[in-house]
Amino acid sequence: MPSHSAKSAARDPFFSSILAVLWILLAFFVLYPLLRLFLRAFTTDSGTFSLQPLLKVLGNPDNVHAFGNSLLLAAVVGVGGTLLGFVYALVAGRCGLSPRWTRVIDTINLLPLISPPFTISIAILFSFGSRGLITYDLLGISRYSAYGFTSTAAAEIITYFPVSYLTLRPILAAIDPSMENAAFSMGASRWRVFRSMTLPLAMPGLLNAFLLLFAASLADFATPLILAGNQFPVLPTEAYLQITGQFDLQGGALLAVLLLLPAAVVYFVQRHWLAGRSYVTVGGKATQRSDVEIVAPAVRRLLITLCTCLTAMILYFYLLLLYASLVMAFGANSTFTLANYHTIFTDGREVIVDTLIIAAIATPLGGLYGMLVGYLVARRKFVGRHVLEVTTMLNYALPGTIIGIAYLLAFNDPPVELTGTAFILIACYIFRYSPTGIRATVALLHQIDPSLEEASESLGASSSRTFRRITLPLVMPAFFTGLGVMFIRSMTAISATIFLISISWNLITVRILENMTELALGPAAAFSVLVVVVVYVVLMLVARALASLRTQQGGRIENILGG
Amino acid sequence: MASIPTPQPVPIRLEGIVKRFDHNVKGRIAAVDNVDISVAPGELLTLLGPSGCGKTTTLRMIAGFEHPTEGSIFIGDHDVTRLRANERNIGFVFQNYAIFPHLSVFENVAYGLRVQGRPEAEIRSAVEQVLDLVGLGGYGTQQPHQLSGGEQQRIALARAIVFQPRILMFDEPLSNLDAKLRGQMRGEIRELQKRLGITTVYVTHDQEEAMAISDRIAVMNHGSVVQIDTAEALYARPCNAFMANFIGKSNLLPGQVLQADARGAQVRVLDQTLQCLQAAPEVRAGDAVRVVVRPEQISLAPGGGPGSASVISRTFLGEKTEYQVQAGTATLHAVAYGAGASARLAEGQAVQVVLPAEGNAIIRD
Amino acid sequence: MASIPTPQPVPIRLEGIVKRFDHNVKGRIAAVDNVDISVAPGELLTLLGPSGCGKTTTLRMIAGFEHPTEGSIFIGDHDVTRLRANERNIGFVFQNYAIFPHLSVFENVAYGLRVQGRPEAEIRSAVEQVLDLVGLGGYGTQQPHQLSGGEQQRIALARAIVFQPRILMFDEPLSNLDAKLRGQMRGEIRELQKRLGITTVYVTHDQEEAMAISDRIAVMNHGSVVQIDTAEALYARPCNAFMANFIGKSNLLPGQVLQADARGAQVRVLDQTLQCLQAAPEVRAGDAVRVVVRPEQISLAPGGGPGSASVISRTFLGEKTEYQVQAGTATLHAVAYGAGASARLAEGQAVQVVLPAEGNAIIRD
Amino acid sequence: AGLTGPATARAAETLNVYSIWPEPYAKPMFKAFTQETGIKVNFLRFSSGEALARIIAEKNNPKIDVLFGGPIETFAAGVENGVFQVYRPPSTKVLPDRFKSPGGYWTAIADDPLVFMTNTKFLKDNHLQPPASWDDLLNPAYKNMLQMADARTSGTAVTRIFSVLEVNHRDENKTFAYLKKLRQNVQTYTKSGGGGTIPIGLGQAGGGIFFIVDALETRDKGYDVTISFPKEGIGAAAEGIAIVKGAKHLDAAKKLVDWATSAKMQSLLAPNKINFVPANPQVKTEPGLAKILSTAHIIQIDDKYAGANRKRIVQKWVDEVLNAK
Ligand SMILES: Nc1ncnc2c1ncn2[C@@H]1O[C@H](COP(=O)(O)OP(=O)(O)OP(=O)(O)O)[C@@H](O)[C@H]1O
Ligand SMILES: Nc1ncnc2c1ncn2[C@@H]1O[C@H](COP(=O)(O)OP(=O)(O)OP(=O)(O)O)[C@@H](O)[C@H]1O
Ligand SMILES: [Mg+2]
Ligand SMILES: [Mg+2]
Repeated sequence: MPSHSAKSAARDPFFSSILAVLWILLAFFVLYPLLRLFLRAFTTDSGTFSLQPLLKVLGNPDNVHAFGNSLLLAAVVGVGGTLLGFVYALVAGRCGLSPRWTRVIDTINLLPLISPPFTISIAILFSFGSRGLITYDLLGISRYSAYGFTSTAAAEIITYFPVSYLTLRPILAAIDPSMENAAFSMGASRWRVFRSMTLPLAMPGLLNAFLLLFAASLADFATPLILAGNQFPVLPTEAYLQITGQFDLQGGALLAVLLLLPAAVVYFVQRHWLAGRSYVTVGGKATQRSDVEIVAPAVRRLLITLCTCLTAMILYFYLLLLYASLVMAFGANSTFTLANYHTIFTDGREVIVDTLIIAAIATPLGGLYGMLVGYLVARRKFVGRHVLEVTTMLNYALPGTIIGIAYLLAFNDPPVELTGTAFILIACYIFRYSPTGIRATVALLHQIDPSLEEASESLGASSSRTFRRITLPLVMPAFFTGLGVMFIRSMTAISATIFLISISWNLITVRILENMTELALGPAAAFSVLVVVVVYVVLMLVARALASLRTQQGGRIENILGG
Repeated sequence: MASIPTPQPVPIRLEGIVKRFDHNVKGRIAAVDNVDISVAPGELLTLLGPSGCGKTTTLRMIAGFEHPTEGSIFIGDHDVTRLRANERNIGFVFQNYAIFPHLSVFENVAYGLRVQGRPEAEIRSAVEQVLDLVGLGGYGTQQPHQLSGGEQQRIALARAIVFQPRILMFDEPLSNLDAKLRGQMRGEIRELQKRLGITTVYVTHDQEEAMAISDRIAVMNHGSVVQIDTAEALYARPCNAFMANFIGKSNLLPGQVLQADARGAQVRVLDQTLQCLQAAPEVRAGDAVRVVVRPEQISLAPGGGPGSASVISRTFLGEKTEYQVQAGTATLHAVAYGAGASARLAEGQAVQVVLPAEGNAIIRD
Repeated sequence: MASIPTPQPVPIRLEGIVKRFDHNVKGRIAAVDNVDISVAPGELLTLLGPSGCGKTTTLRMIAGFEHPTEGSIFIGDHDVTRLRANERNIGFVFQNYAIFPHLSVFENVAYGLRVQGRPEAEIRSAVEQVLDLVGLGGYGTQQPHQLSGGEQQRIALARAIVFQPRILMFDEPLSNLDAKLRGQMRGEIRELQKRLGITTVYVTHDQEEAMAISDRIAVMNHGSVVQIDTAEALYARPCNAFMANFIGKSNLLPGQVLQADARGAQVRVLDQTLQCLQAAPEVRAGDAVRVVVRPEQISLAPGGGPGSASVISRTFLGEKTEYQVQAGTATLHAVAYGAGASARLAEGQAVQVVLPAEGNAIIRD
Repeated sequence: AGLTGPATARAAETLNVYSIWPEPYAKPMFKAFTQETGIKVNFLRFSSGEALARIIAEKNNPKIDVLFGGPIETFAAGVENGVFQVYRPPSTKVLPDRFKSPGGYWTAIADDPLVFMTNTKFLKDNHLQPPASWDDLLNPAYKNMLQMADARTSGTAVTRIFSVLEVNHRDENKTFAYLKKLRQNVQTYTKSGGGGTIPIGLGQAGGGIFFIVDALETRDKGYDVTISFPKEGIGAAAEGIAIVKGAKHLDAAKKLVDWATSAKMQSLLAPNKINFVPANPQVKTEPGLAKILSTAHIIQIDDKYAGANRKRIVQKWVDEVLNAK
């Protein structure tokens, strides 16, 4: 099976035109804004380019401290979130749960991902603070501080682990059982099989999930803003404060640029790790399913218990939210009321519609874009492939605030005046939130034998047809992951959005944030509940539509909402 | 290979094994249907049968990858029906190889030894030895995706035999190798298996391979075992038409029993009287039966005359030449070996057909 | 199958094809090394050779999945070296099947027809027909993971032939099928290929299959083509020792040329004088050569006496019995067919060896 | 909303505004303005930092005409970044100096004193009186139970620090010694001025220092909080308005500034339950608010002094207080 064939770009019109379009888009929506930002960051007051500002920023021990904190937080969140996602993926894919339970877990675990800005953080504050519902009311611990590293890391892990779960589940599902069986038959214990087969074969997924989580945590300013307290400054928050507090755009931009370094290192490490090894487990020969129980009953119980507890906690957070949306004033006046919903459906009607329109446009575009980039990067050989791959990650790895500002700088003036339009929001979403889809696709393609695509080509199918009929269905779970995350982010993004919304285009999340700062917890909670409901309904419908589409062709691949 | 004390050979016994699958059109089908097989300690038993007859499924159940819908499996004295695969200590060569894609060739082969916690030096020498054995010395650091189909198959083979399991299972381990290598490999497998006394179940679709390697052969069809016996017995006394045609080629010539007793029967076939072995249940004078005549037992001599036949087609196959011959209403398959006169008959030529006078099998279905 | 007008058969030509890979230990190896092959329009050419000799790699380059490091490939009059796979119109049966796991059996087979945009009714009937042909009628709605190894291989076969490409490439398409089905399938392939005049390149490791199906056979070894010719010519006049042993078995008996001219040579071997075919370059009287004697050409008769030999081993293989015989210092392989006296020699028995008097090939390497 | 085309290029008589006042405050004001002038106001609400960051980033091609509301801190920073243009509305004449930009860039529309806000139950549980002195907040009973704003992002915090400075007669050593001691009791410094109000309302924190608007809002929501003032005195911050340089609807913008600084708009504050103190001396403070303020000792923070030292003091606070180990 000499399978790693070189495909020449030159003779494939579909491919080369796609590539050209992609580069133009990336140049315009990723490189150009960042260039504008960098120019700003590295220009001195006298208007000349200089590294002086950077050195100044680096010379500040507080910044170095914050940088270290950011790395620590990102590493912990990356590892913790990836592992937690992996545990869930194991429970869903290896513990023989009934499809119904898998679906329940799936559904609840999407919640943190959907969580509109700050919900998890606020819920943690209310639950674990000095008068927290759990720490004080339940456990009687008073004066417990919910601020600091632990709670920040916990909140981020809970918020981001679904990404890891969504990336890893299809990976686990695609591991050929005969690999594990072969190891078993040689007398390996379950633990050993897990260690030497399941885990390494899931490596592309694990590394990609880690990369996603690491970068996400590195760029997250909202959670630390609320939870980190004063002992634990991190770079994105510092950058945010620099810009919105000191109005020092240059300083903020420089801090943000620093964040690219660790993200890049992680990217290259994961690439190096995966290079030269093969993870193909979906070969040209279909394997029979197997009755072997991969997970020992005791471990299975343990895992399920663990997941159930965490799932229960997530559920509790959101019940808290639901409760807050149904009372006059959370914690003060528990009278039941629908007034909050009334408010959002009258005052908020316009933002709901705006948000939905933008999400409806950004989701399919972003999903396809992610899929396509993932495919090109994993399957095609062309000059500048790695540069392209890195470029697609840039907007993701930078704090949203920075991206927002960069877009504002780049697209505020003619000739490319896009500010004030929906277009700028859509573009921002597509190029900022598709890396999940990209990484998931890349990881999954690592497992699929290229001979399947070759077979299609030999049967006369063009590259585009091969892509649509063979590649796409095979990476459908990753596509779903990308699509789902894209939609969820379009519904809930805040950091970049703050700078891109306009009088014509305002979004739900901005309203939620606003409500929070206005101390209007009720409407904020009601909006959040609305977002959650909308996301679920839409994902469910999409999943169902696509599922029925696939059963016509006799597909068998799981989707984002289970079974 | 590794020099641990050879374990005591164990018997395997399948009792009333049934495995059902859902078939989209045919409903619930029995891929394996009420199979009883006993493999003696140290024996090499081959499962032979047409594609889709249930060989792999049977093997997978013995190895513990699949649970039987009904029936029990014993290894030694233990009922292992519900035992997990890694407690059965079985070396398994998968039909799809199941090479670990993320491990180098060396690590693939070393896996079983590492599981057993052998010292590094021993592992190294054992792996190198077995790689030499399968003709892949020096391939240790290659990655699986850099190997040809046959090379992958040999890695799968090496991986299963190197750790000297109590039981070996082979699922078409040589299907992607050329005749020469196949011959050589099956020799090695057989030698190793005999030397270590490892009870072995071997699946192949290749009759010749089955005959060359097996102590006994179980021929399966449609999920059931049709006949179990040594190669010579299966060849000499096929129990029905399927067997007659599946192990070697046969001409099934209709005939009339002239006279019969416990030891044998005389049957009139194509105007010749043949001495035949008695069938079970016994045939009696007057019965209409079919006589199994192997193509290589038919002599063809050029020349016409009364009762002569004519050559319909001729296929040259190197060491032998195959003919189809029209004799009356019957079409006979015959084979001539070497380059003698009977190997140079032309299509359309008239020939004399001589059937073997004795030792023929009768079938009565 | 589908009834579009049969396309004009096209020739294929490989010129100086080289393909190099990185081997972790051996460095940069040439998996295919300077191969020139011409396939005539409508011809079926088989690539035969030991595992790892470069068959698959050659085939993949013709199909366009891999680009040659050096050399050119022509299909018809066109240099397709840089053309993409889907522009070459080649039906390919992969060694690893490459079944689309997400499509049902029916959709797998229908794929090529759908690409061509055939009407639904035509697709349906063509697919059902070809599924019947490969013995899988009624399996249309099954999913690939529900199929046995051989069934999957047959799907791969059906998928490649149903859309009647200009060129067909088979990479060990029958390796997981039993002898009977294999014989039947290769008959079908051959019949179809001839009827439609599709130029075909066929890879197999099975010498018998190669001989039965091919117009010509190209034998490869270590990435190069050793000899290309018809089956009979390869068998009768192997060009070197590798060939003599690869196609069929041979005894390579050392001898001394007594006398030679353009038409032939007389060689003294084992105290017998054999009439041999002249080799290229020609041998002359006094040369030390080796004579190719096929096992089936050796006659063994029980009996001792001067110059007699003795049986070292005996293997019963159904239609034939193989012997190893010690004759002086030489060990001979011989075969006896059927159940005659020469098939019942015992190990240790003394025998008389008779070599064929004429038509023997000489090799001089 | 149309998918493309900047919203600014719409009907003639519209005005685009970033409001730092929350929507419930800003909306009735603009509604009244529209009734009065027929000019439609499109507005987006941002926190002060985000609003100004946007205006700065949009400097070359401004998307809005007026920045409405928000502490004059923000406006001062805007002036430094050159994003506002000079406009002196008619009411400038009647306003005290504190309520107008020296350069004429911004004008105040309201005043907002700081207060101590504590959770009543917390006080009771710990047998405390409502804090009546700055030093009361140093009581170990408050350890880890205070929340107040971060000076890097919040005008509330800056006003607080300058209050302490003024109380200490601008003795920086004494001031920072106090602030450092205070830090021992601070659970977290929040990013927005009102960020601590709900936690205090819920009892997560015991108390903090806030603008009176936020404190009263919390109380009005139903949270049981106590408002008190330090006897030494406490500062106040004005809320401003300014026209963005390059505003596309200059005339309308001027009209809005005129109106916002007039008695007309500011007398709408009380009816709308907005607890700002009107800047325009012609408007009377709402009696309820006036009653609360009657117990307060509001001190003046010298603008010149504050303006000149703000950056340095904030940095010093960050270095010596916030990041103190
Ligand atoms: N990607 C690769 N990298 C390095 N070596 C390779 C690669 N692909 C094939 N080879 C080597 O090239 C040689 C030829 O491989 P190829 O697959 O053509 O063999 P083959 O003749 O088809 O053998 P088989 O009958 O075993 O399938 C093999 O020795 C193989 O190890
Ligand atoms: N998971 C499954 N679901 C439905 N049918 C199955 C499944 N697995 C196997 N089968 C069917 O059971 C039968 C026996 O399969 P098995 O793999 O045991 O055959 P086999 O004898 O190994 O054949 P081959 O020589 O082709 O590999 C086949 O007809 C196959 O289609
Ligand atoms: Mg099988
Ligand atoms: Mg091959």
